[in-house]
Amino acid sequence: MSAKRSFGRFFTENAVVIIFLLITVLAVKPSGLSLTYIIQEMLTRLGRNSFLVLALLLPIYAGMGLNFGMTLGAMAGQIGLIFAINWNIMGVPGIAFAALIGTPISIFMGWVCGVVLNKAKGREMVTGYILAYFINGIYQFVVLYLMGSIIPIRSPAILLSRGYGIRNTLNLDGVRQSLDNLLMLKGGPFSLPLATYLVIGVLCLFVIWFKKTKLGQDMRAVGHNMAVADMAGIPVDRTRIIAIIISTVLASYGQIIFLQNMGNVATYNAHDQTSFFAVAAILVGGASVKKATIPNVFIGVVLLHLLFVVSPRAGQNLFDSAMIGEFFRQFIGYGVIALSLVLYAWRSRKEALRAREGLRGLAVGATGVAGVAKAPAGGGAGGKAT
Amino acid sequence: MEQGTRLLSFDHVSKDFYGNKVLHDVSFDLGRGEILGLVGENGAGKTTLMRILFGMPLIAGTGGYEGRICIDGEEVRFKSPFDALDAGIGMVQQEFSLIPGFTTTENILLNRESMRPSLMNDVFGDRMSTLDRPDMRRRAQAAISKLGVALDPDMLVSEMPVGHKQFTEIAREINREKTRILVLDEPTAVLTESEADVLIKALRGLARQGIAMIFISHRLHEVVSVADRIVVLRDGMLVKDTPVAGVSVRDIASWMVGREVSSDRAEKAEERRLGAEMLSVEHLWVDMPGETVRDMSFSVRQGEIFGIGGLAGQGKLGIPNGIMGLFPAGGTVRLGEKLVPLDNPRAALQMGMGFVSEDRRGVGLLLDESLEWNIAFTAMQIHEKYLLPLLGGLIKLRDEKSMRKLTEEYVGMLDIKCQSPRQKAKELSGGNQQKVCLAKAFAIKPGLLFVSEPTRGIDVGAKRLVLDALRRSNREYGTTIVMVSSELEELRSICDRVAIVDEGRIAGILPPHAEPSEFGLFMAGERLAHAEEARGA
Amino acid sequence: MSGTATDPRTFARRLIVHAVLLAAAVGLAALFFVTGKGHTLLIDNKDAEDGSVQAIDGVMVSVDRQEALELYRGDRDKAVVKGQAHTISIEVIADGTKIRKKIRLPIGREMLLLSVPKLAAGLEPSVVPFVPAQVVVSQEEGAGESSAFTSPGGTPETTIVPPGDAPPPEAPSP
Amino acid sequence: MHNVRQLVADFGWPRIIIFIFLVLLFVGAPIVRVRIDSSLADVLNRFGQNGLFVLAMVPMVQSGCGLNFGLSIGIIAGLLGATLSVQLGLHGFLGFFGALLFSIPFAVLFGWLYGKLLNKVKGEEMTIAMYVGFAGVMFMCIMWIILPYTNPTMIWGYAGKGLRTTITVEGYWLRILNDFLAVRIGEFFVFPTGLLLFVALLCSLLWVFMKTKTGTAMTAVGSNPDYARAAGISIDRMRTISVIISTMLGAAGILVYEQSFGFIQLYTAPLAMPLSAVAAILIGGASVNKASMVNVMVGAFLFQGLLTMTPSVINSALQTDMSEVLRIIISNGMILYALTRKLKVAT
Repeated sequence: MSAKRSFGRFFTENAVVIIFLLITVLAVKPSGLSLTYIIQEMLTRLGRNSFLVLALLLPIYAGMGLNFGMTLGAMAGQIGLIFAINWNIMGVPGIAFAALIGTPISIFMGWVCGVVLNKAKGREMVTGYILAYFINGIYQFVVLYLMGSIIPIRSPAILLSRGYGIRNTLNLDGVRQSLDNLLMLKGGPFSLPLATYLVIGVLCLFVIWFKKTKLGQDMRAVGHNMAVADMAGIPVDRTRIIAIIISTVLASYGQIIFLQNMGNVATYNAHDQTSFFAVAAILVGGASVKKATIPNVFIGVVLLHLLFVVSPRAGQNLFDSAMIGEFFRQFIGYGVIALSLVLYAWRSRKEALRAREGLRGLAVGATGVAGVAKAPAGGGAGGKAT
Repeated sequence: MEQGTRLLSFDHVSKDFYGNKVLHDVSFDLGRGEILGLVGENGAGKTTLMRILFGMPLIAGTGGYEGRICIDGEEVRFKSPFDALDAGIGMVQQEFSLIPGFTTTENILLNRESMRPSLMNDVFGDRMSTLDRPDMRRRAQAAISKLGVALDPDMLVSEMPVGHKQFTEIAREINREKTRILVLDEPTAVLTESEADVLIKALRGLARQGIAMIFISHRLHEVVSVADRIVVLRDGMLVKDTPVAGVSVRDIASWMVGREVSSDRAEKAEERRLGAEMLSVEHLWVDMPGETVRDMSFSVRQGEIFGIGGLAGQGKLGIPNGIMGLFPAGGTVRLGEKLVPLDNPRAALQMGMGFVSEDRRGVGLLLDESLEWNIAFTAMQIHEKYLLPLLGGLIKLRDEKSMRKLTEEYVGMLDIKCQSPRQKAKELSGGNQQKVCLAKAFAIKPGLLFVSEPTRGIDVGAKRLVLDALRRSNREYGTTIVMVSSELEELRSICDRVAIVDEGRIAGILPPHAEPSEFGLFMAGERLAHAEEARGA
Repeated sequence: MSGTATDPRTFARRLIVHAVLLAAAVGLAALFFVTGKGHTLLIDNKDAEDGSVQAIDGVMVSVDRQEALELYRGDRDKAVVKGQAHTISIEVIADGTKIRKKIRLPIGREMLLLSVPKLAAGLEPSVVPFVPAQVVVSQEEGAGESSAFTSPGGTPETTIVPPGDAPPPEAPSP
Repeated sequence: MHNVRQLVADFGWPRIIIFIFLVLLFVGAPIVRVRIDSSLADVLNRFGQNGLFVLAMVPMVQSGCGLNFGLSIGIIAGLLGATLSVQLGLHGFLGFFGALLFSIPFAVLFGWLYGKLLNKVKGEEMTIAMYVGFAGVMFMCIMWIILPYTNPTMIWGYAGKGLRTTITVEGYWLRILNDFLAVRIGEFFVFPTGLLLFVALLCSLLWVFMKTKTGTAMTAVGSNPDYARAAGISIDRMRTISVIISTMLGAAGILVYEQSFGFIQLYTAPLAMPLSAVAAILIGGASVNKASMVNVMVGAFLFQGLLTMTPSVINSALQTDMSEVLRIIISNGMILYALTRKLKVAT
């Protein structure tokens, strides 16, 4: 009975990971891809995507759910890259330059996002999502109309032929994989972009260290219970804004790392799905709206991208249509997000019920007076003895 | 013990809310290391007094207070609770303000953590300091041992028994170096008796270390056993300030409740012919947060007005809410011969029971809709009234005309002051909103009506009207009424019998003309002793 | 090191730290601007217009450690370089003479013309800014002409940046 | 004065700005030589074309489920009906109403499941609705490929299977409602009588429904779920009904849209539609928990007016196509505004 129950609990708590693992394992074989290829892909994609996913951690600690507003940071990163390309700054300096430009922009964006989300407490996720759309409109306005007309752009190669507005695809030749190639570790058939991994490692260390700071502790407190934190004198709104700002800045760096690996940028679309992929990854890794760890990030990136790599091929081989695999992986991505949100909402209701179980029912009928009171009394006495 | 030196003193403190005087000229002192028991009924002014002490914004926002509060002989006027904390006054509240996912240590030191400055401080500010966990543990341990109880500093609060949560709260307050005065508001409310004993011992220990305490509790025997001195408030006035030695629980109870039996009781000497048993409740439990019903049994006779009283949080409100299916409940409830299915509001309504909720704005009204809707809705949904059948009854449309007629009828009958029946409920005053709730309940013509706190927060005139309407409904239509109220006087003035609820159970049922101290004793949790006394007699 | 924000000395120190950091960020940006600046070096093996030098018959030219370019009389090739200081190695194919020269490129000019004969002969200026007769039109011209680029959906109703409409950033790499 | 300020506060600045902006567009149109009559015809046409999507927001808002970001679920049901109708080769009114008939069972089924799901996640409806909608659309993308449709007008020519991304309804039920009793005035203005009649019909049906016993109960659930529960109403049941109605309206909406637009758009096309509808009803003055028929009418008209007028007027004036960006900013800004208003979150 209890074993069954604990298994059931284990399953509901890890349902997303388990279902995902199952689908992926089933799809590996029909894809016909070699293990070497898959492993190399995973190594590349871990470097490419992990930073973005890590950017989601802090808002989760602060109880703000999945930061769909991270797209704002991605846009800031892209603006940084546009300027780096504009001035033809190449290589690692180019990437660093883009990050330096992106930082103040993303700090501002993060502040805007934090203020807006503070006005929509309890609805952070949907609000963040719509905010990303809204800022996307402004981003398009700036990049498509202001750049080249009001904001000086000196490289005609990145402008549309009408004389203003940035082209819809930018070539990142100058910075392409320069971070990855800075320290490329080769071993057998595999190559490992060590520099990128080091950057990700530093970020992980930062997150671990950050959790030990006073600010990190405050963030946890705010995430657990805003009212109590407020009563204890912790500036709740400010702490939440800081969490979002850090997340946004990290997202802008993450997007730069992502794009330097890709080698080109779809100026008006590259950020559309940033939050989707990052959120899907962290959820697949076993995180929930309220709880996430660094291992969740890496497990998630590997699992999600494993499926992304194999599913189009599997679709091609099984159904004779690559599009099926393509749609399938998107279906899975959205489905995973929906499923884990549903499971989370459902589970927290269950938890609330379980927490109140003790108050229900008169345990032992007639002797009720003492019956209910006894249980906690025993616990209290036991505790006293220790 | 080095008692006697005056630490805190209230000096002629008065307070009114919009002309409604809630504290009259209250003066008393608290000495170093003294434990002062502060007792009084709901609404006696305890909470307001503490709010004044802590400088709650609510007080300043409603015109401040008169009189002075002095610490060490110097007047203080705190602008916010944080100022009070800085001055060394700690508060332990009824609800736990702990974070369940944090450990004991983390909760005790919440926002007062030990820190080691890091390099980043100069860049991003003080909050970049890292936590000094070993030191935090040491400080928490110190607070715990000062309290003299066994608490695991590394245990998560969510995994603690209730008693330990309470200790954690207290440890948090005494962790502040400066804390000299501790206010404990019903600290034993959630504790079992053995836990409460441990707590009381711990408090005495703290007092020996020089910490003064204001101990607020309705459990009078605890007050007697822990306090050095007792201050009794009644209707905002200090009625007694006496050392505890030689004072009995019964004395306190009568000071608390004691007032003359209201004069309008005399005319109630009418002959009451009550019918057979109509509602019988056996072993009812209700899971209503803050008003848990543990185990209740009672019965109500046809045509009776049955009163249920007791202090807030003891479970009296849970009774109607549970029977009407609004909160999870269990046990056996019969209406006449029929079993009432619990957890099913519709069935309860269809069986002819009505309910006027204590939560007027939350449950009682559709604030954004018209009075017509508010009054007719339940009757429409339950009895298919005020509907126009169309296409042979396939479609039933709202009959706005008859809804209006109904509303106008009740507006006249209950003297509801409104501009029109179309006015939105939220635009009415509290008293008129309450009348709308009554009208809603009357509109379904219930055989048994539960009324919960019908006069809470409404002015005197409206109070009288509401009570008269209830009495009239009882006398003229024979409606059986179960009335739940915190106002004992009100219950005694209208009810045929009054039950007093304590800790989720019925402490006793008394006729309305019983001695006030009897009611007081039941409220003070003296049920067991009393019951045994009765059994013995 | 320690101290709280309310302490005036700490406050002053933090003001300085902030100022220094801000300056450092700007300085870094400037540094990257210089060190990361990309230049396109057009390498000429032609007679000088003023007739000062003659083109070399056949020569291998390599910039920094990039692959060597083979230039015959009248040829022109290009190399993309990053930063200002570069080493040019010239090897005359006929006699195997090797020449190593260091050059310094001016900031702010992206297209530069390097004359190999001049460099080999040690004549200055061997590097001059290149002024194209016409703006070089890149291969991508026209891609963004239609307004459809903002919205891959096509029809106006479906163009609220459909989340799934655009292919995911990663190309489905086979 | 005070009253005016109150009115403005109730209505909200964003809406007033949008309204003034639209008026300015109409005023400015003749100056940049855009014909008012053809613009007006355009607006009317698109009003009818999209009106039902906006209408579909009403039941769920009224029952407290919030804005239906998962309207795509209903659209999918409509697409199934449409493709089935074309597959069977139904023409004319039979084709259109056949499609409607086919889509209803799907809509009821999907709506019922979707409603059940939303009942489990009270308080988080909007985020989850959005992702359920996305996932549903992606799932149907796979289905459109593998479902055994055979009508050659619908399937890819070269592969011989799988539905096309856009399928023309020409020859089936193109503009069947638009042209019904259409009145032509002058060269450029056509009044799409049938289209508007159909929309008006469904609007009044919903209006009548909201006046029935069930409709009243539904409104009460949205207004104060605790009150409704105390009055013996099953909150979950009312919410499910509202979701089903919303889904059915979404299905009818896409059919109306298709017959006017001329094409059935499959695959990822439904993804973006809910957002426009959400924006429209908010522009019409609805909030996250209160919406009326007036909000639908005003909102659909203002929003579609904006969509029609900005490209033509702004483009002629500035010689550049800013309408797309403006639309994104306005519609999402409106939703953002509504989401950040203070309101009681139903639990």
